[in-house]
Amino acid sequence: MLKVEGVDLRYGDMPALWDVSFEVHKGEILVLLGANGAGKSTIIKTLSGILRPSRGSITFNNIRLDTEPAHEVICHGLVHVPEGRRLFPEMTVEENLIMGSMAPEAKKKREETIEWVYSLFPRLRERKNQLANTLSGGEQQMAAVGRGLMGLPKILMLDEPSLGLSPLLARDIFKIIQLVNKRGVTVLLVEQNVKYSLSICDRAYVLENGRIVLSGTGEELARNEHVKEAYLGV
Amino acid sequence: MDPGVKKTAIFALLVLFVSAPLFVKNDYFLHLMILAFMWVVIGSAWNLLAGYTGQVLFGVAAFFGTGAYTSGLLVNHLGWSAWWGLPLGGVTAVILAFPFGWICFRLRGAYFALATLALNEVMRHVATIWESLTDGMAGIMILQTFYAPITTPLGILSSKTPYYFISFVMAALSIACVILVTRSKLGYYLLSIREDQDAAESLGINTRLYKMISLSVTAALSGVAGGFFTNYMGFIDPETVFSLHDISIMAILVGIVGGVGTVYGPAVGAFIMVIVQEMFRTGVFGLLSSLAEGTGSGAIITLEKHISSAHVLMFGILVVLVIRFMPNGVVGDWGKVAALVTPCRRANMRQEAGE
Amino acid sequence: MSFFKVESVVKRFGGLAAVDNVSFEVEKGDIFGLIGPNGSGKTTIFNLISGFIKPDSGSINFKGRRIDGLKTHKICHLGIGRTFQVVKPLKRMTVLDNVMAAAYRRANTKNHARSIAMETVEFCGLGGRADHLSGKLTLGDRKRLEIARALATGPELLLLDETFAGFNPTEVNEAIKLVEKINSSGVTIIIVEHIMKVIMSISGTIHAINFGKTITQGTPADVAAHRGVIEAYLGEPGDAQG
Amino acid sequence: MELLLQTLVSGFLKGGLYALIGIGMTLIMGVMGIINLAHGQLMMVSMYITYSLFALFGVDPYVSLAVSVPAIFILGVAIQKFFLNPLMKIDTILPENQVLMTVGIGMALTEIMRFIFTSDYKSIQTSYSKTTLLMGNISFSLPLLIDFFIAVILTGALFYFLKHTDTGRSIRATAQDRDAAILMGVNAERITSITFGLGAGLVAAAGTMLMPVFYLFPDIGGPFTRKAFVICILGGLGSSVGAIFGGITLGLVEAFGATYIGMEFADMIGLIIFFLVLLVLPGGLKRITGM
Repeated sequence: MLKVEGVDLRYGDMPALWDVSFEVHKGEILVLLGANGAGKSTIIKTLSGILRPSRGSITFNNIRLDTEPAHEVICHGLVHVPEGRRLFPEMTVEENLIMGSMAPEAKKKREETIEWVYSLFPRLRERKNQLANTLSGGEQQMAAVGRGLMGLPKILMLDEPSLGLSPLLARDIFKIIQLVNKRGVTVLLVEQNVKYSLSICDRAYVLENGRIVLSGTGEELARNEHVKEAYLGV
Repeated sequence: MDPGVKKTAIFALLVLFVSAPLFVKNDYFLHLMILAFMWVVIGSAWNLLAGYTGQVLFGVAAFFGTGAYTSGLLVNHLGWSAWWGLPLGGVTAVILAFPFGWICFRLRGAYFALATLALNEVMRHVATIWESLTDGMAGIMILQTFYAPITTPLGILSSKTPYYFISFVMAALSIACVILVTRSKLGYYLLSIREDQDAAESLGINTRLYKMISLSVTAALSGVAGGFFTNYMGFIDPETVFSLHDISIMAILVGIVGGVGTVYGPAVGAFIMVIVQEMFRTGVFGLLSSLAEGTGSGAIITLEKHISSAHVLMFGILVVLVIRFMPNGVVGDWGKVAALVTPCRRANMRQEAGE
Repeated sequence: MSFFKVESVVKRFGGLAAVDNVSFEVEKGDIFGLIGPNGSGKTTIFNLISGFIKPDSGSINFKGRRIDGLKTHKICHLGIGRTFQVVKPLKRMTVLDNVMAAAYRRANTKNHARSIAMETVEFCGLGGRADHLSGKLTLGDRKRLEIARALATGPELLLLDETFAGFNPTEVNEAIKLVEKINSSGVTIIIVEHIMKVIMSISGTIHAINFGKTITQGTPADVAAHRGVIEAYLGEPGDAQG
Repeated sequence: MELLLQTLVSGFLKGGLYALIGIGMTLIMGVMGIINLAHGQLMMVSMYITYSLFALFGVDPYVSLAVSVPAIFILGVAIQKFFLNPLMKIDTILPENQVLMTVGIGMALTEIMRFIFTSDYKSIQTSYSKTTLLMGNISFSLPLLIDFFIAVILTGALFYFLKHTDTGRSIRATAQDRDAAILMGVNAERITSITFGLGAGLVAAAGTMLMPVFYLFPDIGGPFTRKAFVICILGGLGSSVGAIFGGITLGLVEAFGATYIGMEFADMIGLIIFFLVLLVLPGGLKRITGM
């Protein structure tokens, strides 16, 4: 479905990704693992067009994405929920959700999608006229995921959705991710919560220093000694 | 450039500048050189704060004008020689800079720049309104020290020769001052502040103090230049010495045309800008008027009529073009400039890029 | 009197307590680890110590002197150096110039500053790149530069903020050696780290926080076994079926 | 007492126009993060358009709003697109490049106008220019009253646009978090151009509406740029609601200053407020009002 082939990327003169290749299959939950700065977020940013690869290609259903302007990527159904939520702080929850549906296709179905999102997150309906910066951390994350869903994603890319949440809230978010996935949305997840994300994912890739060093199913990686040592601290 | 070649070139230039008045007795040429030297001083001053410390100064005229008025007021109110205005102009400019910097350095980036712009305007208003002190719009007229040709053992020299040497020494000293600063602890600290204020603080650099020092040097140099301006021109008024366009923006242009954050950039920029300014003021040094007379072309006559009043327009367009296409100036973007001028260099550069 | 002491420090941003009543002491010569998940308040603690922000309440003492509320550059002069998690190279300056700007804190002549800087640059393994522009270094070298610069100010206490983030295992091992080398030259170190394994292997004492609050403090083994830490860090696998 | 009320009224009415100028500036500041130092000059150009239409064809100033506002909107879009936007990608020592660029553009606009219209003072004398309405002993200038109402309508329309249309929401979103807006599929470059055009259009409207009661010469742009900035700072940078407060405040302060201190100090007073606000209230009145 989504194919990344031989991607190199530099920040200015500083290389950040080396020869990264991977695939996302339709309907799966795929996890990218790695230490801080290993390049996980960089990959997602490259997919969503904020960063440009210096080499390699990204294709989605046979359409080249790496040459598209960033604001067009979402029109193909690749939706990026950024790290740290990045809600529009001085807009209401509802306005934030509306902002998620700026792509032409999504705009047409705005009314029904917003109802669907409210049914997924009843809490958001309660808070719909509240400014985003007055929400609690968990509510903000719900709003961010909700805003992502407003774009009618074929692939939903989530960057550290459990960041700064208590284990309980994090679990809620993961449940929602699984729920969304069951409704047919492919999920690409970047997480530091290694155990949990490995337990819900179909497949995972491990990144080190801008390179993919390991890949496998969640179970395989959870048993892998290297992963255990490097990321689980066991 | 090879350091040996550079040294020789600088030495040759020094010799050339020092001996020039002995051969060239043309007053107009000397006048342009004097202006250029004065702009070397102002441009270097601006560059120290903006280019080396990263604190962009939109209102250098506040300090320049203060220096100029110090000079004029000393004559008018105390009967001192206007030459006292050089050192004291520097001092009063620093006295102005001190409270200003102390208060306004808490502002960062464009807001600091705007505060300096406002200071520029405030000073102009003060000089205009406070008539009992400054004679307001009427300005201050002083008697110039040198106004007749001077007879020396070397022959009769233009009355501008003393001004020439004084401005030359000022220009040389201000460049020396920048060199000295950049090579010292102060220079390292200023650059650190320019690059990252937080990192600089964490390295034990008192950023506010060093920004103050940088501002003070800038103000002092600009004030001295202002004092010189009064002596040389013999007349100042608020519109001239506190002019946003002709002083503050000109200083920025001198800096960015030459090259921000380079030692010799403002010097190069000063000569370019003075020439460009004069070209407009005089209709390409009278060429247009003679062309108009010769050809009788209506278009050239109209152009000639308007071009002298268009130097501010040209400033505006220059600001736009330089920022857009040569943001690092002639010195900073030397490779780019050279490539434009010489096609074979362009080929070389392409080759290098290919490797 | 302890060498370095943080006492009941609180820092709020708006309604959110970023650091909530945290206290710890560091002995001279120790490597003290500060751990916690992303967003748990580690960097805020560093910013409090180095004077970028001021605590709402509580106190910070260094060698018997209260330092909270002092300006950042004063704190540096008292002997506390720090690195930044998001590296802050002075981009248009060379590696050596970066370090010299720091070395001037304890040098009066240019030559003295240069010799301190050169020595520090070598010590941190950047000798070959002293005249490179710091804006063009690789991430690993930028992190080394951060350390070199902080070291050149001559600190007695060095705060390292996620120095190992983004390194591969080989680089991590080299960096660990560097930290140990710095420590054995007499510098006390507080190290913030996200990767448990690294911090476990070098720290004498570890202080774990989450949501701005202390979870526990103790030896690496104790902390690693602490239930709260495991929860905060790894999250609970929970029922994967949802 | 009457003098006081009279001053209050004239300051308030003028404040309406100032608010329009300030909102224009603040919109640009919000989205681009820069201060547009050519703001007053754009207004000046609009005033010359109005003047020319009146002088050549006898078009009423309020009718020429239909020409001047779109014209300056297009000028604003072009400036943003061709001069400011390309600078974002250039790495230089001076981060204030864009601001400096607007200074250059402002100078160029001023001098081009001087080229065409000379430095002479121009003004428009309409049949209603000097008409005043009396309420008790307080007089209202008719054109200023009309201006005030149009300003209120324009402001209302703008707020509706920002709140209830996708483009308006995109403008606000881009101002609050540019990268996140791009992720939502917002073409930030396009939005930035539109915003610059809108800001320019608003200040153009203010300029056109000032024509019946004000005089015009090329250098009038500079003082108005400064006023626009003072208004924004007073209102809290980037806050449209704040700009209304800022505009009214500046109108009142100027009126009181001129009445009770002296005309020649009016500019000085503006500058002094500028400094005070910059130093004491970096967040502007926003901090006090909480809006």
